[in-house]
Amino acid sequence: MGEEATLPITVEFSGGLELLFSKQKTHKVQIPASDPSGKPANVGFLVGWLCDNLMVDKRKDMFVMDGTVRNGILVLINDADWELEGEDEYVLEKGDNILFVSTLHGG
Amino acid sequence: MGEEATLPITVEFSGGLELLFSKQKTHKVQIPASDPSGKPANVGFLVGWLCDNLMVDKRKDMFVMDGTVRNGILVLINDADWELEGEDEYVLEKGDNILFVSTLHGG
Amino acid sequence: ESNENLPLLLDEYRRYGRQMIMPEIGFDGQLRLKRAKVLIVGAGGLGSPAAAYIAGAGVGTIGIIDHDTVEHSNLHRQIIHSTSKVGMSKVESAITYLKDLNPNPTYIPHVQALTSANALPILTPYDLILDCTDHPSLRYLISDTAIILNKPIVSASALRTDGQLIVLNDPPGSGPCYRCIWPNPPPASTVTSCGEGGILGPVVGVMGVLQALEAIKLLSRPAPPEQKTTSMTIFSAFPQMAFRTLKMRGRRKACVACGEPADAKDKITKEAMEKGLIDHIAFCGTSAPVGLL
Amino acid sequence: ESNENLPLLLDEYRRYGRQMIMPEIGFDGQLRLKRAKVLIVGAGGLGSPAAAYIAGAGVGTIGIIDHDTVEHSNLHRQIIHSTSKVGMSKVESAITYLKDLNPNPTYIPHVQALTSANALPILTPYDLILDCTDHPSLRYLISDTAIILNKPIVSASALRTDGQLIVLNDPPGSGPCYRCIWPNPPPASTVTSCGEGGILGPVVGVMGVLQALEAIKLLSRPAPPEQKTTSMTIFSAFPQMAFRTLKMRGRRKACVACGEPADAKDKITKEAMEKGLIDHIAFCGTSAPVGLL
Ligand SMILES: [Zn+2]
Ligand SMILES: [Zn+2]
Repeated sequence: MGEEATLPITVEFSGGLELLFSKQKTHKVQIPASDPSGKPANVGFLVGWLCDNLMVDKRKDMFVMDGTVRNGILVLINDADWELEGEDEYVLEKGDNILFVSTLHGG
Repeated sequence: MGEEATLPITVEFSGGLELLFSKQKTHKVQIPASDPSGKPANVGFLVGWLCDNLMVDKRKDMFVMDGTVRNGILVLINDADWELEGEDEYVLEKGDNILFVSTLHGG
Repeated sequence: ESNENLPLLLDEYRRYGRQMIMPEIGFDGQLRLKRAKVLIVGAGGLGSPAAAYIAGAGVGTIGIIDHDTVEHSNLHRQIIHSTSKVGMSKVESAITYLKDLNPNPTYIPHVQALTSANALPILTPYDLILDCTDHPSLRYLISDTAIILNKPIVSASALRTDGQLIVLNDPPGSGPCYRCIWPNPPPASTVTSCGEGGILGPVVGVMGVLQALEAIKLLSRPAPPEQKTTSMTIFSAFPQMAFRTLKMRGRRKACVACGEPADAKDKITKEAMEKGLIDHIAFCGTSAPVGLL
Repeated sequence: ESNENLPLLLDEYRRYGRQMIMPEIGFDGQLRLKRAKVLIVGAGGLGSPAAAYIAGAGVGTIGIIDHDTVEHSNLHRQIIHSTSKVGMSKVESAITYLKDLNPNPTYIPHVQALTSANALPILTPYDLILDCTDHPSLRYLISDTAIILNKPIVSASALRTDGQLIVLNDPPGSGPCYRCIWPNPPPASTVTSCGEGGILGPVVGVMGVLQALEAIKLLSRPAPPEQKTTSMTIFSAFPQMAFRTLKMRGRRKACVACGEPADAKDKITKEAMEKGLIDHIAFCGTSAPVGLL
């Protein structure tokens, strides 16, 4: 295998989601710069990659369902709602900050 | 006169100091890249420049005293206490954020 | 009766002087607060501090709805209740406290649960709704009803060491609603209440105080800002206390509540609500008891 | 008497259950809170919510010092007082409220002003000091006394629409003191009180609740963090609510309170304090009446 290009990004979890990821809120990660088909890594790819490479808790359905982030989790790309940025199609750039927020309901 | 090189920075005021600067908390400014003696612009130069160019309220002693920022005002360079960065000797860089905070005492 | 002709009573000048001398409020802002009617849904960890600061600021009419009674386990965070009120309805306990803090506002008790059947008539008289509830089904119910009635919402939530705050439908007709941000409810199995997950008192407290702040800002301003983007404030108490402001989307065109869904039959209308066709509890897929905490 | 052998009373398990189930507090953290002694200096806009959440959380001993009495103009923000307590000492009013919220802690009233003459004996019994005062001279006095006595301080302040919060001398012996951050007081002419400048209730309220949060975190933790940098949280309510975390300097080597000044005679010592040689009011250059608001 040759060298694989990687992309340094920051992934953060909030609202309790960090419990699925070693109880750690901030992760500096190097992800593959392209997905297996050779396309540049986007947020959709990142979500799968996090399940396979960063998730410690095995209850994947607390994070993904039907191939995407489950209902009740907001995805923020550099602190902006991912719906403003193209959702899972957003192509990741070096240094991006991707924040996953589990919606709280208590009061 | 030839062209003068300028430096784009952000200057912010908090804790009531904004009242001296058009009641505006955030100012994007272009300051001269060097002081009159030709040295690169530092925070000490910026303080004087703000008095001459951005201050609307004429009560300068609410902002400077004895040639520097008066007691009770904290200076933050990119959100860090200026004492960690060399105080007024800190040489400004493009895109720097300089925040002046007037200490509050009420409760 | 002569007082009726004065815009503010002498007692009100004394009480509100410290905020009226601020240009952000002023005399006109104080009058707007006095004329305003706020409904606080939930007199628990969020509703307690929110109600205290809203009453203190002189909002003229304050309604409180909650079906619950005061318990010992509430008191580490529900600071307008007290040990001597254990067993009393939270609404009655809250209003007893608020009347002593500030006797000037009109307090309206609603000792009942908010349901799809009563939400429209209960929310109708108010200008602003504070969502201080504890369950997704109530959050969708409040949002749907407020959209039908054209009212803004200050919504907050908290759990364990974290909190969230967002102002919805502000100004009415342009800002996103709860369904724009969260079109589908989370799986019921992922919903944790403060009773199950725990909650630190000052965490929910800070979110409730910030709700009061947003309410006072919204009600005292002369007009809504021309261009307003919606942001969500998230708070985390550990490891270092941290607040973060997130830029949220605007209205969703196809939103079933505030937009035009592809199939017009999906639209949540006043008529559908009145006919009992919108079941928020079933929508959120829970059979667990729904309470205001 | 059998209760004496139990680490927590049954009532305490009921009250604190929602915070004890959180790993950040737990049973051990709750015991540490129960054993802790906190002094709240100032029962005003900051001290009111701070005291409520600290008492609610079950801190075992809570002292409150203030020389002032309750006035109508306090009540929009000093939410543990009330109209029926106008004219009563703030300390008595506060403790009446706190005892009803949670009868378990021991409450210690200090109905007097904190002065250079009494600060050492008053602060000595406590583990942590909350600075909820209203004047620079008191802020220097509290800091100097806490440094001599080796105690941390949770310090907050607020004015108009802004607030500031910093934890000082934490852990004792390593974090900066008030003089490290502000070696010299501001010119007296630039100091504005809440009475003169105005204050929005939830602004000072949010800072007081955050003081309670920092106090509970500090007192319940098993040990101080190994590497701790000092940060200051600043808050602004307008135009958009915004919090910001600033990275502050550590101890100043030549600090006259916590360091080694070039001239050893400048060092603020216990003996100098006891002999009345440190005049904080003169240092801050004001002849105006100094009060705890
Ligand atoms: Zn919508
Ligand atoms: Zn020092």
